[in-house]
Amino acid sequence: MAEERVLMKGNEALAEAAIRAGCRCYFGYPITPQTEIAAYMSKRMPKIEGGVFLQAESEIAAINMVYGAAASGVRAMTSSSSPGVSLKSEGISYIAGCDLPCVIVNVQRGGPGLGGIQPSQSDYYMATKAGGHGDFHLLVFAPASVQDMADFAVWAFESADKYRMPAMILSDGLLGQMMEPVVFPEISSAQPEKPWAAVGHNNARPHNIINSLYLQPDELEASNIQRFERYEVVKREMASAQTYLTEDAEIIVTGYGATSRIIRSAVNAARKEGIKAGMLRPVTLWPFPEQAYKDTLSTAKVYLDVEMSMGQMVNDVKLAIECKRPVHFFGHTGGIIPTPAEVLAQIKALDEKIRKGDI
Amino acid sequence: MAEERVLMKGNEALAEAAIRAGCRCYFGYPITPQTEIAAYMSKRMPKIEGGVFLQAESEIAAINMVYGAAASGVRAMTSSSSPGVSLKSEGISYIAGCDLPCVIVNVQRGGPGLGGIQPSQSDYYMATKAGGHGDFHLLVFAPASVQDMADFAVWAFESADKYRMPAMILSDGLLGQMMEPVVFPEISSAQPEKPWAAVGHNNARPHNIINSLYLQPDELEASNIQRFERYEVVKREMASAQTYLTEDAEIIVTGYGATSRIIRSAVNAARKEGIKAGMLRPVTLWPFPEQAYKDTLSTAKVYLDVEMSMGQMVNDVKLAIECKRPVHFFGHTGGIIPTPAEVLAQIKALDEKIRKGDI
Amino acid sequence: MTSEIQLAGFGGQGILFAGKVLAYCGMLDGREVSWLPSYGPEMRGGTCNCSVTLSDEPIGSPTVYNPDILIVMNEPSFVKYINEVKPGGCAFVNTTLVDSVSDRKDIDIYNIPATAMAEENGLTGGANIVMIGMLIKKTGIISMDGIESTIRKMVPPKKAQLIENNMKAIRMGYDFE
Amino acid sequence: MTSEIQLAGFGGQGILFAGKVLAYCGMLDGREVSWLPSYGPEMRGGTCNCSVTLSDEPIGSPTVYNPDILIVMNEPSFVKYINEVKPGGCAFVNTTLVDSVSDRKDIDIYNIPATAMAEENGLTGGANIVMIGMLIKKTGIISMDGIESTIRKMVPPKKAQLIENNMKAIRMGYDFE
Amino acid sequence: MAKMTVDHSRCKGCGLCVDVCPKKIIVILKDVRTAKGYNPAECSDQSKCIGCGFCFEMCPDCAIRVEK
Amino acid sequence: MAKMTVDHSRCKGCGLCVDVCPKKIIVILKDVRTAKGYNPAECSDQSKCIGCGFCFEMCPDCAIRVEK
Amino acid sequence: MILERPKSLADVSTHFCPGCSHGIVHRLVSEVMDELQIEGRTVGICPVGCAVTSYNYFTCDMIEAAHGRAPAVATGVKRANPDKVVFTYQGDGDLAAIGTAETVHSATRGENITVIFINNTIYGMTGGQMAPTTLPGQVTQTTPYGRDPRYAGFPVRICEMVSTLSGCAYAERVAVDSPAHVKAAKKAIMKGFRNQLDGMGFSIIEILSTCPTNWGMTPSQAIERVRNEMIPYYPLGVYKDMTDKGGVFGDK
Amino acid sequence: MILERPKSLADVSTHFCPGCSHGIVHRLVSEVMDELQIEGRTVGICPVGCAVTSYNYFTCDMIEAAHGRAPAVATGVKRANPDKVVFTYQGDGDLAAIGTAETVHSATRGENITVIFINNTIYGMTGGQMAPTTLPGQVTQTTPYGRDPRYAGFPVRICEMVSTLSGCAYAERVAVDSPAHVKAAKKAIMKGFRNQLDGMGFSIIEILSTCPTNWGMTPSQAIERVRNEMIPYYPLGVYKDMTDKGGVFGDK
Ligand SMILES: Cc1ncc(C[n+]2csc(CCOP(=O)(O)OP(=O)(O)O)c2C)c(N)n1
Ligand SMILES: Cc1ncc(C[n+]2csc(CCOP(=O)(O)OP(=O)(O)O)c2C)c(N)n1
Ligand code: SF4
Ligand code: SF4
Ligand code: SF4
Ligand code: SF4
Ligand code: SF4
Ligand code: SF4
Ligand SMILES: [Mg+2]
Ligand SMILES: [Mg+2]
Repeated sequence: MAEERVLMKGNEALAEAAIRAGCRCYFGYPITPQTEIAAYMSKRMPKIEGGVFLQAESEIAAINMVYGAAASGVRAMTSSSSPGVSLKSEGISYIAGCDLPCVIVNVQRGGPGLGGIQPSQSDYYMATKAGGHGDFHLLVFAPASVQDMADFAVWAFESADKYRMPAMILSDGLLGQMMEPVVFPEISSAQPEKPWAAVGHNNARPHNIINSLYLQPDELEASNIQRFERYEVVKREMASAQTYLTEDAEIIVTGYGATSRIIRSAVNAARKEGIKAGMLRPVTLWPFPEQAYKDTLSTAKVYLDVEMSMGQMVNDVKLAIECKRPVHFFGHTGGIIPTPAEVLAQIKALDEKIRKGDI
Repeated sequence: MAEERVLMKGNEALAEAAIRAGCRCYFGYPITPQTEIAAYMSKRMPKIEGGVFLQAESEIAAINMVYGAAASGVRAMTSSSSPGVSLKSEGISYIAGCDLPCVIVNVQRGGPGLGGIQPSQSDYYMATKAGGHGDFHLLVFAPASVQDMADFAVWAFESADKYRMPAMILSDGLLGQMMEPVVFPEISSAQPEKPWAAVGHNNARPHNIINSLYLQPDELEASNIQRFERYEVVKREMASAQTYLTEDAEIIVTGYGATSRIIRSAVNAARKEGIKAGMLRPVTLWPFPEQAYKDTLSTAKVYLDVEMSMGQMVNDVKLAIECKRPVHFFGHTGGIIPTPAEVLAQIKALDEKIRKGDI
Repeated sequence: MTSEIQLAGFGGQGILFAGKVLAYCGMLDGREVSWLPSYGPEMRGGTCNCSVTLSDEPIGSPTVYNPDILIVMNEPSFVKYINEVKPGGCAFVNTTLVDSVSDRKDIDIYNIPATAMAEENGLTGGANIVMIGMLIKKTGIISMDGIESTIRKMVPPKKAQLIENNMKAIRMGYDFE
Repeated sequence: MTSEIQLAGFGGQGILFAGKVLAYCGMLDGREVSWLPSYGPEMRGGTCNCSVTLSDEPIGSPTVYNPDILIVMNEPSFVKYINEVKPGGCAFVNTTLVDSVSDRKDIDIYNIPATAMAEENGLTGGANIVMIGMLIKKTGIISMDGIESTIRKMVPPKKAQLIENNMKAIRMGYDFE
Repeated sequence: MAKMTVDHSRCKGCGLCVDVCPKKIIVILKDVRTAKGYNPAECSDQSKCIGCGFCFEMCPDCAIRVEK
Repeated sequence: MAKMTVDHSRCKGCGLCVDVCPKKIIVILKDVRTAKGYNPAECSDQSKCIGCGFCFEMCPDCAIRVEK
Repeated sequence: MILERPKSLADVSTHFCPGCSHGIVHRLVSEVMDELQIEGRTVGICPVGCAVTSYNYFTCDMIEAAHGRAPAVATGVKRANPDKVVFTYQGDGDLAAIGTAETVHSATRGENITVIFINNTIYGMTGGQMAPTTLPGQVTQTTPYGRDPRYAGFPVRICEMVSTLSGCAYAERVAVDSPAHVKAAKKAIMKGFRNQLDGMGFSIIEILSTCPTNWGMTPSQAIERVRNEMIPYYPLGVYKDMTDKGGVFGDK
Repeated sequence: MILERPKSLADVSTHFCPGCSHGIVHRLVSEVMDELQIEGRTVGICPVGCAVTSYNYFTCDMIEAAHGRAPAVATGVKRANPDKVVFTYQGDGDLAAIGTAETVHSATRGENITVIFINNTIYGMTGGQMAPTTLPGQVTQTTPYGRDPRYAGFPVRICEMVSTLSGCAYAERVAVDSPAHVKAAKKAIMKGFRNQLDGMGFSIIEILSTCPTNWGMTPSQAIERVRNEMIPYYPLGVYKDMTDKGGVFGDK
């Protein structure tokens, strides 16, 4: 079958790809700028064998419906934007504590509080450090194009099942709202068996229990340790980054998601001016691609981290390179998207410093 | 007035001190191991002029009641434990986004999910990095004794008002449940005026608006930048740490809250064996007392971070010392409290390495 | 080659649709394209704009700051964007709803009373497409053939009348002056 | 000097209260004290224990792992804790509800049928305090004077009968054997 | 004598006043465009206005003033 | 002939069976202590049991078996 | 007699769409504040929804609440300041979906506040998704084939539901589809505020409203829909009135 | 005839306090599963509350839900697996406080599930705080002077409230204070499960229960309290029954 390019919004491409990846239950609650995902699902799911679309009464209900569907072994998804994702924290912690696979989409908008509805990347901490109370992690994928929105939906479902972890797609209003041509991936992989699912034992096996309660501290600790051992495997197998012109780069500009597009434009412009700039874009935010950062140390003199936030990923960059080089930060918040020109100016200033020997 | 020592649970001491600090509204929802706070408030508040105790229908309602009371200029507090604090995330983000002062207590228990009800420190990330969506911070205080529970309640209210920030007291089940003698602090400071409060303008001023919505990105960004400028002041003025035998310490053992008590016992034991160990206890977790860590670099060869978690503060320790020394981690989760003996064993192993020149 | 296009006007004038037509057409031409709308709360009455980029290489930032081509359909948008156009670029102005004029000499300004033309020809709401027609004529960044197949793909076949109307609007703009 | 005390028994036997009496008494003596209960969901029937430390210096870990003094009021707690007592320490055992015996020679074991004694004397639920009485006699870590003022402070004056009963229980334990 | 006036800076031309006027004296001015781009309403014949206030009650933008 | 038996390993001595037995033949054994520390119930006179099952219905621990 | 803008309605233009009922209700609430002379001691709580920026329109002190939490925020304000007048202004998504628990519990607590509830059978602000009150068969962005109760559930009737709660002093459903109904709506709102001044307990006024934009209708058509489709499903009237019994605490 | 443990009740001892009604209701639910032969295709949802570890007692597949969210979790399971039987088992804090929105909305959606609701007027597991259903005057840890509705609100009557919702097929309030009432409770539970098998919509059985521990009563006294104080405030009976109308969707 010839691959067909279709022009779609990121939100819609993600929804369509999720369905192709075998997502059979979508539970959500409207919030800008991700509502197209729900709208798309409401059109498509009723036409699909076993497909469920349900607009929940709240984000909390939605995540707990996902919990139920995932506990019964079905590929399930919810999506929201920043304030709505805050509300899901408890549910996310439960899902992680029960080792359930599912996909949670955060199409980020400006915060804190009600904030605004324009693109933002200020939920990095919430996604990578504290999706809720307790020790746990989410798989966090950061798409940078409409094509990624589609591809990562599939990737997220597959990895979630593989590692029995909730996966988050950390997008933003820019990627959700923009249209680009997208080619839908061929879905090859069959879904894995889920013998642990609570879906009725048919008198054929002992009853399954989905639970995160361990009143005995040693049992709770054991479950945490087991989970973190699994995380070590995930770190080895999943950490992913994209590099662009980094081979000889003195200035590594780093940023994820939509921001990486702006960085790429700026790096191109810098190269035109003879500045050795390169881009390092983390594709998975958890696990954070530390090795990819370390690999750039051989040429890098300085790092520039660009985010649509007050600076959240910047500490992970420092840790990845073990504070061996200065890491500068440049960001915008509130829905203002950094321009390639602004980033270029930052790069030039750093280049100047390098030339002057100040770095 | 002679200072009187009274024997109280940490939870109760905190509640009593909050009342003395002028807390007039308490809104909460029961959850172990912090319910004594609510129980205490339910007894005392009705006896106090203007005192309000209300058991809310949920943690979400409780934090939003606090939001309302704080918006109207009253000192208000809520308390909960880990899962309940997850549910408050959205509300906390709103309170931060509106620059409202209030106090939020998290008497941490084991997670993730329903987890367990024994002491834990696995909400460090949630407290210090992502109390909710968006860019913001909470003042985070880490008591280590029943006396601290009382003192920090006062400190939290006063600093919250001073900086117009929500303050969190990050405690745990051990501190909440244990009894120790406590001397209640003299409350001197009058409460500051709150001309911004929404409490009726009496036709005497333009109407006040408490709000975190800014549909224009530049306005939202301006409000964020303003807030982060304030945060810089807070960092300078508030960062606080306690050191114990660090002057000549080669091994700095660091940990906050209840864990610091265990560390102190272990450090004492280590000193008895001639090992140059010292303790660095961050008292404020945000702002993180980076300078206190830097100050130890002159003697320190290695750091040992001890937490009742899988390791959350450890990265802040690395960043504080700019990765200039190895930072080891030792932790327990799920309600298991590290013993002084275990910590001592870790210290001895590090000392051994130092002696052997491996560090 | 990369063309950065900005479209702007009132909500309800079909700004987003016009942008989508351009992007779709570019895609069918095998090019890289991106389309980025302004978005806001639902309430009516505000302005609306949309960035479209057509390029032969991967597109970085999808936001258009300094368009090669500007399409403005109302007064506020004209005021806001006319000075952002790249020197050497061009602007298409819906003179029915734009009163101001620009004294920029470094860009080509094409005036067309698109709203009036559409209304007079029973194509209410078709002014956006009229302007696309003129853009095709003046810039050639997309072709008449391309636009026809685009519209046939974008509009469901059962709405044949709509296809006809759109093509009529295109031709009106193409043939203007 | 530091005394680490562990108290254990069934929920409902007053373990936490007995621990609180010790801590309170230590505090009135001007010492550093800490009291740490086991806690769990409300449901009845489980075991219950409590760590109390009395010290002349600041108390680090409030959890008692190897007590100097153990008070055990039921069989499961005896089995669980008897071997944790520090060599040279002592254990007070409520023999009404403990059948096992220990062969440890490195600690002093004091047996007392506290539950039976309390019940026989119309002090149902007072076995915990009976055991405190014996502890005072055998260890002297708190004084009879101290305990009396402690109980007078802890029990509200209007419950005079309760004060009396508690003191009676203390003396019963103190005078045992 | 009653008098009904429309503040054009507020009127959004929704027409609800037109619908409810018992005297059918309110019209939408097709040729006028307000700053916000709407065609505003106006009383076409003040002399017929009975000051019933129906238009005022229904106006979502409080653009109408009725004197009686 | 009806027969009521109590599984002492489950009985928590709540006494609800005692209250509802129409024949008043269930007693709490004050001298017996179960492994969990409770005084269990027992039928003091099987011959009077009419197998009504009231005790069974009320037992929160499903410790009772009634045969009829 | 002069009919004109009330003083408590700020002298600014609203962002509401042409013909949207929010504007009418804003005027009514402002008139009531004027007539009761309470603007200076009133605190209003905005929802998240099209009325989110009502803080720009009401001239009393205002607080913007998180989505659905307005009654909890109002509770916080009122408990801390029992002498102040506190009202919430909420849409059907806000009050009857995400805020259900806050609505039910402020009602059952007999919280002495006034709730203005705009039922327009849709999520206006986010572009027309199904609301809890969306009518069966109604097409919305998330019920593209019409709301089928079998999958999307039945509409919630809020007045009927909260009337079962002991703390609810007053629940009335009104509409703003005609001058007469608008006047009745004002009377109900007035009563809701008076109840609060008299310490009666929780008062809620549900107002059947239009959303021409997301209904895809002209303002006139939207008014017709309120009359012909909404009122039959959501009968107007007083669902509960404890005011002559002295309110829910029965001692006034 | 032999009366003995049902098969679907695991052969383990519960952690419930002596005399706690949770145990009785566990038996009833298990008997119903046995009699309908549905254990193998049933998924039960535990609450957070004293029944949190019910997953150890019911032998069907079980899921432990977050506090109050059991109906949402049940919805997820049921929508994904419409052929399975799904029930929730919830306390009054869980269902009527924090879970209010989930309760109301699963009911109004006509979610085809069965809800077992233990009303014991208290938060049992956390040590006896006020529940939404705590009676006026009742002393609890957080109403130390007795619940005063003026400050702590009025009790919520759940059956009365959810009966107003169109998706609610069946709501009955029962008690387990006497053998006769226990039998009636079982009949109600049976009907609640049968309704689900018949696709009737949302069924809820509210069971007036004891918590001797936190009421500070002996088991016998607690039973008396159910009879003398709770039943008068929470009248027993069927509050809604749509089963002869073919359920809430009216086509069965
Ligand atoms: C927690 C959260 N969830 C969702 C949203 C997105 N949101 C904004 S307004 C709205 C619904 C508004 O509908 P309604 O309450 O009916 O008010 P209307 O706009 O119709 O007046 C939603 C879901 C949000 N801002 N916050
Ligand atoms: C989010 C959250 N809030 C609070 C709690 C603490 N909690 C555990 S059980 C419970 C109440 C239980 O009461 P109820 O639902 O009436 O059940 P019962 O124990 O009486 O059977 C609460 C508040 C929790 N675990 N999670
Ligand atoms: S006051 Fe009455 S008659 Fe006069 S214009 Fe208005 S609606 Fe018409
Ligand atoms: S009702 Fe008001 S806004 Fe609408 S047309 Fe009339 S005057 Fe204008
Ligand atoms: S079956 Fe009836 S008569 Fe027999 S013991 Fe039980 S209650 Fe008594
Ligand atoms: S009812 Fe059951 S648990 Fe209670 S005493 Fe009787 S047999 Fe024992
Ligand atoms: S979207 Fe609907 S509810 Fe919102 S302002 Fe417009 S018409 Fe009113
Ligand atoms: S605390 Fe109450 S509800 Fe919980 S098991 Fe004990 S008696 Fe039952
Ligand atoms: Mg609405
Ligand atoms: Mg309960």
